[in-house]
Amino acid sequence: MDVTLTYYGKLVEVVGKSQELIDVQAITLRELVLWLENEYPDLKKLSLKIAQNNAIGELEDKITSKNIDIFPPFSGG
Amino acid sequence: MDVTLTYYGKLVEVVGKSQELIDVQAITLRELVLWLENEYPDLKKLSLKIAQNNAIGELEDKITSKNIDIFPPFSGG
Amino acid sequence: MKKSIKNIFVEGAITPEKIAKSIAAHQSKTGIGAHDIFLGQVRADEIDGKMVQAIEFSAQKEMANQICHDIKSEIFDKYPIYCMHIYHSIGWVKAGEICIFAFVSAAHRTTVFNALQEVVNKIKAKVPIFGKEIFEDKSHQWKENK
Amino acid sequence: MKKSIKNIFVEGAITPEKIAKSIAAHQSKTGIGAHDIFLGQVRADEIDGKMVQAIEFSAQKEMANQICHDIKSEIFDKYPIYCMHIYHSIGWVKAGEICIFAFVSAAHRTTVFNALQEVVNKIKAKVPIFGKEIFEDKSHQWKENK
Repeated sequence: MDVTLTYYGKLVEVVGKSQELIDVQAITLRELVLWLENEYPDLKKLSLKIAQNNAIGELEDKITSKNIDIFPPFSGG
Repeated sequence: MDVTLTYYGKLVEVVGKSQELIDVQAITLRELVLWLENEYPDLKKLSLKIAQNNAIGELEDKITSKNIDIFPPFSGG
Repeated sequence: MKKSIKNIFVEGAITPEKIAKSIAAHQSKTGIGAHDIFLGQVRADEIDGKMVQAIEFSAQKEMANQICHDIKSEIFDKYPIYCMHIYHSIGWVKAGEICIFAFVSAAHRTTVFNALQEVVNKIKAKVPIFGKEIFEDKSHQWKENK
Repeated sequence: MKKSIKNIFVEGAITPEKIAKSIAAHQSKTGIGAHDIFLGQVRADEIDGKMVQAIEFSAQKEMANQICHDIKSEIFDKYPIYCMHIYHSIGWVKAGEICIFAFVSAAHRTTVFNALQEVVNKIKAKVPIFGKEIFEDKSHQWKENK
């Protein structure tokens, strides 16, 4: 399945892009985080939040959406 | 000593006047309250606050000012 | 903090425009990160089948200003705030209009939340202001804070 | 309470005039006795000798609006409030300008004090908004809520 990853805030600078398309099999968010940390080692220092369908997911969740948001810590308000 | 009593809020209606001049000897606020409750029995139902020099007094305080404010419960805000 | 005793009283309702002006006046104070504003609005309460149409406020103004000045001093001593303002209506305020405006500004939100609550509770408890609730048929009753 | 998901975002700073209009819009709701308003203002913090000149906010807007909608539902379920509004800036907001406006109205003050604090804490913790602090020399760092 082709999944679009969208990076937000400082992650755009850390990763060097705001979006990318990856091809994943049925994996969990935990596996996605491991893939991200392998691909972009600087992400290990940040506490990432992963969302699909406009809701923050748990690491155990399977990826079900074709659009995944990768967030650094929030800083609104 | 001549002392001016000023009544506020609903007390003006209960007492039927907004000010009066009374002649008191060196008395405490407690004695003043007793005088008021004797003069205007309807005041007994209200929890009065007495102020002199722009500060709420204790019942033990002596009257030192020529102007005494008699308040019903506050209802600002 | 200013040492002079300010007049908290505004004749009639406090307008949204006055509140906007007060907010705008703080934009030059760039250490402020959080404002908390409390507004009291006259409720059209129904009491024994009659609706409150307005509240007529009276006060011992000199003492009220003095007590508000003292409350400000206490709050400035206790919390690291930049600014604080208190305004209260005197005279007639119709249902739906604003009769009290209390405003606290600081670097951080927890400071303003705690300080403003304390300010408003102290105003209700300590400031000699009296509200007369006027009904539509011109009868009235005297308000009491709970 | 409205069921549709509202857009919380305002391009640039939130103006005092917008706040005044929002306050004025509540004067017809005569069951309201208390409003509590929180405003966040951009601080000119000094970090390593450089002054913050502005914050540039970005967001996952669709999710931010959904989460704010959910926060509103939770607050309406928990507290007897009449109204609640949340606005947040997107894009550039200069130091001294307002970037968040949260507004809760109810019959009584304790309700609005408790509800507003919970709203603001939830916004800070749960809404995907990101602030980039821009210094006078155009360098930047990413803001983190504490």
